[in-house]
Amino acid sequence: MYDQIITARLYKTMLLIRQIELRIAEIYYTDAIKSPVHLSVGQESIAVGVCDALEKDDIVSNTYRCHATYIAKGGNLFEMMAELYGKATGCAGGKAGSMHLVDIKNGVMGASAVVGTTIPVATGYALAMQNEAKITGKQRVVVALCGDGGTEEGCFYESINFAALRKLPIIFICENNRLAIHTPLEKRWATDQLCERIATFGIKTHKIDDADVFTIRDTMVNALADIRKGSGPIFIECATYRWLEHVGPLDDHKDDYRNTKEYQTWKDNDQILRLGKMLDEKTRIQLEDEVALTLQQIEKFAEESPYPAAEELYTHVYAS
Amino acid sequence: MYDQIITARLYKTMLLIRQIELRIAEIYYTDAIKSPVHLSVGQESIAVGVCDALEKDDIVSNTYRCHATYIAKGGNLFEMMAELYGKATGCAGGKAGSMHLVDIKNGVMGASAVVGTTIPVATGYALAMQNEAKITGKQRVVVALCGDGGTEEGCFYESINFAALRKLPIIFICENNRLAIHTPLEKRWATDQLCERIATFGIKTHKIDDADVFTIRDTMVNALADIRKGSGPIFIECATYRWLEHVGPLDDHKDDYRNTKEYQTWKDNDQILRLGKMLDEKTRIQLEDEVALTLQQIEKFAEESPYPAAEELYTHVYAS
Amino acid sequence: MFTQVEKTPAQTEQMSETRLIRYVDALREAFEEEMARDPKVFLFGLDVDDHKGIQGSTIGLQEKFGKDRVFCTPLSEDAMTGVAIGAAIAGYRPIHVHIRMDFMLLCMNQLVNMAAKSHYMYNGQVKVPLVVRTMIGRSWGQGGQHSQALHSMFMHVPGLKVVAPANAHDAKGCMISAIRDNNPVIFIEHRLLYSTEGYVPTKSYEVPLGKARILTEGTDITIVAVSHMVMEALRAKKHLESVGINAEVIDPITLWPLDMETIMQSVKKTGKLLMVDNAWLTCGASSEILTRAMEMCQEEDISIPSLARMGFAPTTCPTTKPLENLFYPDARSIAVKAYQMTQGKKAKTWEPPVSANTEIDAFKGPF
Amino acid sequence: MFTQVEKTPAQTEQMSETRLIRYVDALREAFEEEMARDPKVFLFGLDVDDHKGIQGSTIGLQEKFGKDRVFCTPLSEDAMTGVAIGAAIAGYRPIHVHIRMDFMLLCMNQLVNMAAKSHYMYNGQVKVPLVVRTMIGRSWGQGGQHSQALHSMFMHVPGLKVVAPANAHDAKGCMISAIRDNNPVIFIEHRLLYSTEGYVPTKSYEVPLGKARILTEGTDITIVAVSHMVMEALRAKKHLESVGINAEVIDPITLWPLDMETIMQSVKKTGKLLMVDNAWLTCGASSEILTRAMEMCQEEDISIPSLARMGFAPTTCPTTKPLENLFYPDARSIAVKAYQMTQGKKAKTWEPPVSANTEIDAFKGPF
Ligand SMILES: Cc1ncc(C[n+]2csc(CCOP(=O)(O)OP(=O)(O)O)c2C)c(N)n1
Ligand SMILES: Cc1ncc(C[n+]2csc(CCOP(=O)(O)OP(=O)(O)O)c2C)c(N)n1
Ligand SMILES: [Mg+2]
Ligand SMILES: [Mg+2]
Repeated sequence: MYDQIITARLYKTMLLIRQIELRIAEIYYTDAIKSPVHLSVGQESIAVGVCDALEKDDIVSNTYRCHATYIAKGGNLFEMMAELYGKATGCAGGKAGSMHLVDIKNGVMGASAVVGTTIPVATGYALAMQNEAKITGKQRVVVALCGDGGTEEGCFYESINFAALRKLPIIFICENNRLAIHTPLEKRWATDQLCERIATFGIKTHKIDDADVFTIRDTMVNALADIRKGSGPIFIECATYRWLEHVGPLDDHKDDYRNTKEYQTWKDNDQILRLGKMLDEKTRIQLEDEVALTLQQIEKFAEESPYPAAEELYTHVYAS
Repeated sequence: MYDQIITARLYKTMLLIRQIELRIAEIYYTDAIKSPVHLSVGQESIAVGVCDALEKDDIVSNTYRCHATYIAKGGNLFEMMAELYGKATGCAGGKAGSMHLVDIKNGVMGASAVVGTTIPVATGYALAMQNEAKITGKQRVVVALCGDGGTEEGCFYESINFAALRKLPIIFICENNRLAIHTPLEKRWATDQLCERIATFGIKTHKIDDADVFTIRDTMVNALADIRKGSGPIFIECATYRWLEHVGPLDDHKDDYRNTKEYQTWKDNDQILRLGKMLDEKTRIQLEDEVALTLQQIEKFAEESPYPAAEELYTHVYAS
Repeated sequence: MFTQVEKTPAQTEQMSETRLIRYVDALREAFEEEMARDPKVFLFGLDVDDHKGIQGSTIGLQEKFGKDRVFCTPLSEDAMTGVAIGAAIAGYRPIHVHIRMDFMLLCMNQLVNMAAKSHYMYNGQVKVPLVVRTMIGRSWGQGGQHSQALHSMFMHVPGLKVVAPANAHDAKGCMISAIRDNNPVIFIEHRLLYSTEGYVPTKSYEVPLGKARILTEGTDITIVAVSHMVMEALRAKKHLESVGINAEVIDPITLWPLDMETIMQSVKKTGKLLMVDNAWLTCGASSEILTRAMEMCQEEDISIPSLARMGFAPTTCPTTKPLENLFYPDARSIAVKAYQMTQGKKAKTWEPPVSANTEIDAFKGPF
Repeated sequence: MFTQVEKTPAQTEQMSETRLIRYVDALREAFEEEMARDPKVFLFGLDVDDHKGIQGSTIGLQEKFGKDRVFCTPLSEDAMTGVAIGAAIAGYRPIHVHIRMDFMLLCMNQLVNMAAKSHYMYNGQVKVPLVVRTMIGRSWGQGGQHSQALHSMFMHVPGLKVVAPANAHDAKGCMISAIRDNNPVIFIEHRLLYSTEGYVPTKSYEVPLGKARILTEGTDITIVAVSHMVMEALRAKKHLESVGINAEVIDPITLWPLDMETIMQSVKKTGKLLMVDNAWLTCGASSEILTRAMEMCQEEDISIPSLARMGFAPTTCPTTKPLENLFYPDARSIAVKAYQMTQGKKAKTWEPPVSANTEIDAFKGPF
């Protein structure tokens, strides 16, 4: 069983993600955030289970649904919120928006709005780390996250083959919510044997069906230990469920393209609720207060920050 | 055991391919053929085993190494030779050359010089045939050939998934000569479990290790029967060996990037030699004479044909 | 909603009755009519059969034509484009959809190496009657990877046709022409045009590919505008009217093949050509049109008119609104440029009034 | 072998000693020197470590720098480009090789959506110091899919640099600059240039990106030529000399950013600009250079010079020699065009003598 310290930490980070995203959903109607937002509400345990096991100088690469992992990896929250507001103080000065959160200092290497395309880039980062480790003696690890849809892109297989061939220090994680926008898995995958397939590349795979944050974290801890010893890549498929619409702030279960019973099952399995119950009330309330305070602070920061000046349009087209 | 008629037919077609290609190699130094030639010498049994099982209105799609399949599928030989010579009477009026032989009437849908790229195109052709069969009641089949290198391109997996998902009437064939130009499989594939991997898409697979032309043909006959009944795609991996250099007319074993012992093993296993021995001498000699005569005729035709007129440069840029 | 034109050229030109409908519905009608007419036409791509139906442009089609003719695909742009090409070679007429033009970068190989070349390379033995629908995104933080307009890349390649209709009438008529065309046609839509309304004939009609349209006649300057920039150019014309300048606005509609004749006739009259592209400038449609204008003048030995161009800023598109606004030409910046061109460099500066709320500000998704 | 220049500008410009070496060897030297200098530089791609070593340009490098820094890959252009980008973001300096420019169509997404945009989109937080080597094929039936020159597609996209050196000196110097540059650089080589020789300094040197080179001075017409067309333009200059016409030949070397200043200085002197691209014309480098020339003249209120362009025929490249020959501009057709531009339309026709055997006819592979 996990000790209270870890449980509290996981709880707090999941809650932080949940609350930040629900707040985003809440203020979205004000048009303060002029950006398509792809919320991870309901999927937090993956980001948190994965990132909690990482060190600060390990790296995650993200899809456009990147708030959760950015937060879990320790991305700067003030800069995140300001970025959503399109402010000069944002992590990308307002140029990137919700779909491309980045914080290199804290190991968030960025995110792409084009499905699948960060997978090879993350693989290349892992290649660099493999070489770097030969000099530093320390094997940093890359985590490449993608959705179930992302695994349908050719570059996914190309990256998997290359990573296995060169035994790269990378963990591929598929957040399988069985949806690509509104299209269910059954209309996109010939079979459900993704892990079996990846195993044929000589890659160790794990399939986690219940989104249990402790299982995810444990799997990561073991995977990281193996990889740091040179095992080569590892693949983890995590089942999960997206509570809200694909993009935007709303619950769209009324749209009737998915099963509300499944929704209820996943809600009952909510890892935030679960861990909340595992904590003593005082700790829980304290964490909730901390989260609430952070929320206020980052929102205030975002609101009060200035928009970028006109000349910023022309900066950073080319690196000097 | 195969009867003499089929054996004779397979022998003749393999010999025809071998002799045409060796003749191409022979005359190459004259510069009559101003085109990169990728010869299939040594690999003939795949093209012939595969195509002999097909009907005329079935379709094959090829790589740039396309002479063998073009011939085996019944492509017009005069137009082939004229195409290599760059003549107006060529199958593409001299515009396509050796790497893009085409003969739609005889079910050769073309070939690409960009590795892997015909695989999805063939898949789309199969989609059309699946729909067509709903009207005609006759299920034509597409055969998509590629090399081992071709399976490394992302579009290979994308096509496999889609074909399996929609149960398309297509046979994917990997001609595995374990080389991409000079690079051995070991430097490109993480593991050798291609068939196992394809099987995870719910596709029936066959691995044929000895290039036995009868085995290949039998496998095809069964596969075709299944597909015509709606089984969905089938995958066949055929081991083989390229006797000559990747591109050009020469034997390059002196270049020392591959194993001469392996070469000898494959030469000993030559299916043309083998089938020749299975035929009575009279039949064999008669077939050889027929092949020799064809060779003379097509070469003469190619030589005597005119080059395309200058205005041909501008024809067929757009279809009317 | 934002109605594009008061008196659409469509209305006068077509003999049949018209109705005011949205761009997106005009497209849907084209699919429905052509699929009913020709059983070889089918439509596929990500999301075409979900309840949102590509902003509504494909809604109801699967119900009507079945799952063989209207279906979604896995996320595999490269192979799916090949699939479309293969089906086209086999005699079908696929319409393949990309909800963002940016995603076409994943299937450039199939489009350029296969679709564009098959007919020529096989010396006419093969045809590729394919329509690739693709949408340019803009506004509400679409950002660098959801806002690109890459038509010049396709114009560059012999064998492809490129069309970018800017109103409901042309959307429907061009789509019908594109479906009937025996070549691969890159059909460029714009997210901000979808809800704009225009007069569309009730009867089926083709808008011929390769023919530009003079949207409003004028005598002082020719403004050629592409895709959504047509709306900005028409608004700019209004601004210019208020200072007595009479602009002729031309929509090339088809970007390749280009109808330079219509453009040059206008330029000969006005002596000035301002090309407003909805794309980056370098090696863009704007450089091509200006170069051809110059070449045609040299050919005919007439003096070269005043030529200028506008388009995206030479940067990646930023998400934040204040910078995004600067990234695009707009009615005011177009009007000012046209004003300078007609009044000469020494004319006093002029600031057109701030435009009313447009479809750009109104847009908040869905994406 | 075909030596490109008798007196290379390289020779006079550089202080150090020079030797006559082949283009391909000049490239190899650049890799060797830069890899020795900077441990972050590595080189990878299909076939880089086989016994032919990308026509010799990578031979010996794996032996010298090991398998971590020089290695081949699976046939996965899309992902391998992503891998290069990722390694670059991580602080390495990858050189990725494609033996045909046509294959870059497989990785347009990574180059345009990722490499070109990362620095901007992340507001400077990320850099992508990446060199993508790519080779234009020509002759001996390469055909439609092995002969494309797609530089304009890359010039179109902000964030990429594009360079296409045409001689050994510039090949080495530009490669060194490209490796040291902190941006993604598309480095365009040409198969027919590999065996041409030029004078190359013994000491390391950079040829700055973004600077054009006047190859031969002249007074009557400015000919700007790209990549292999530089050789044709230099041969055309000889033809023109025989009829008393003195052409100034300029190699832009870097196609983006473009050095229009050098070009315009020449055009102001000669009053005539003939742009000979090694590519299709539509939306090409030729339209961009002509448009900019025109814009700069308008800007400075000087009359617009005579402007013209040549390039690939607007077709797919056919394989058969007689048609392939017509597909490309050559020394004679360039000379004739320049002659017409200088002598006026009414000048009597002139047929330059048939050229001697060139590197084009000599080429028979290896491919
Ligand atoms: C290459 C590409 N194709 C299509 C899209 C449009 N699109 C955006 S998100 C999405 C669904 C992706 O599903 P998945 O990878 O499972 O991620 P999820 O949204 O479920 O987290 C699609 C199709 C895109 N952004 N990029
Ligand atoms: C997309 C692409 N990448 C690289 C090449 C260069 N190339 C030509 S043939 C070849 C090897 C292909 O190997 P394989 O698919 O096994 O076919 P084989 O030549 O063995 O028949 C390569 C890499 C190419 N033509 N296309
Ligand atoms: Mg999903
Ligand atoms: Mg092979």
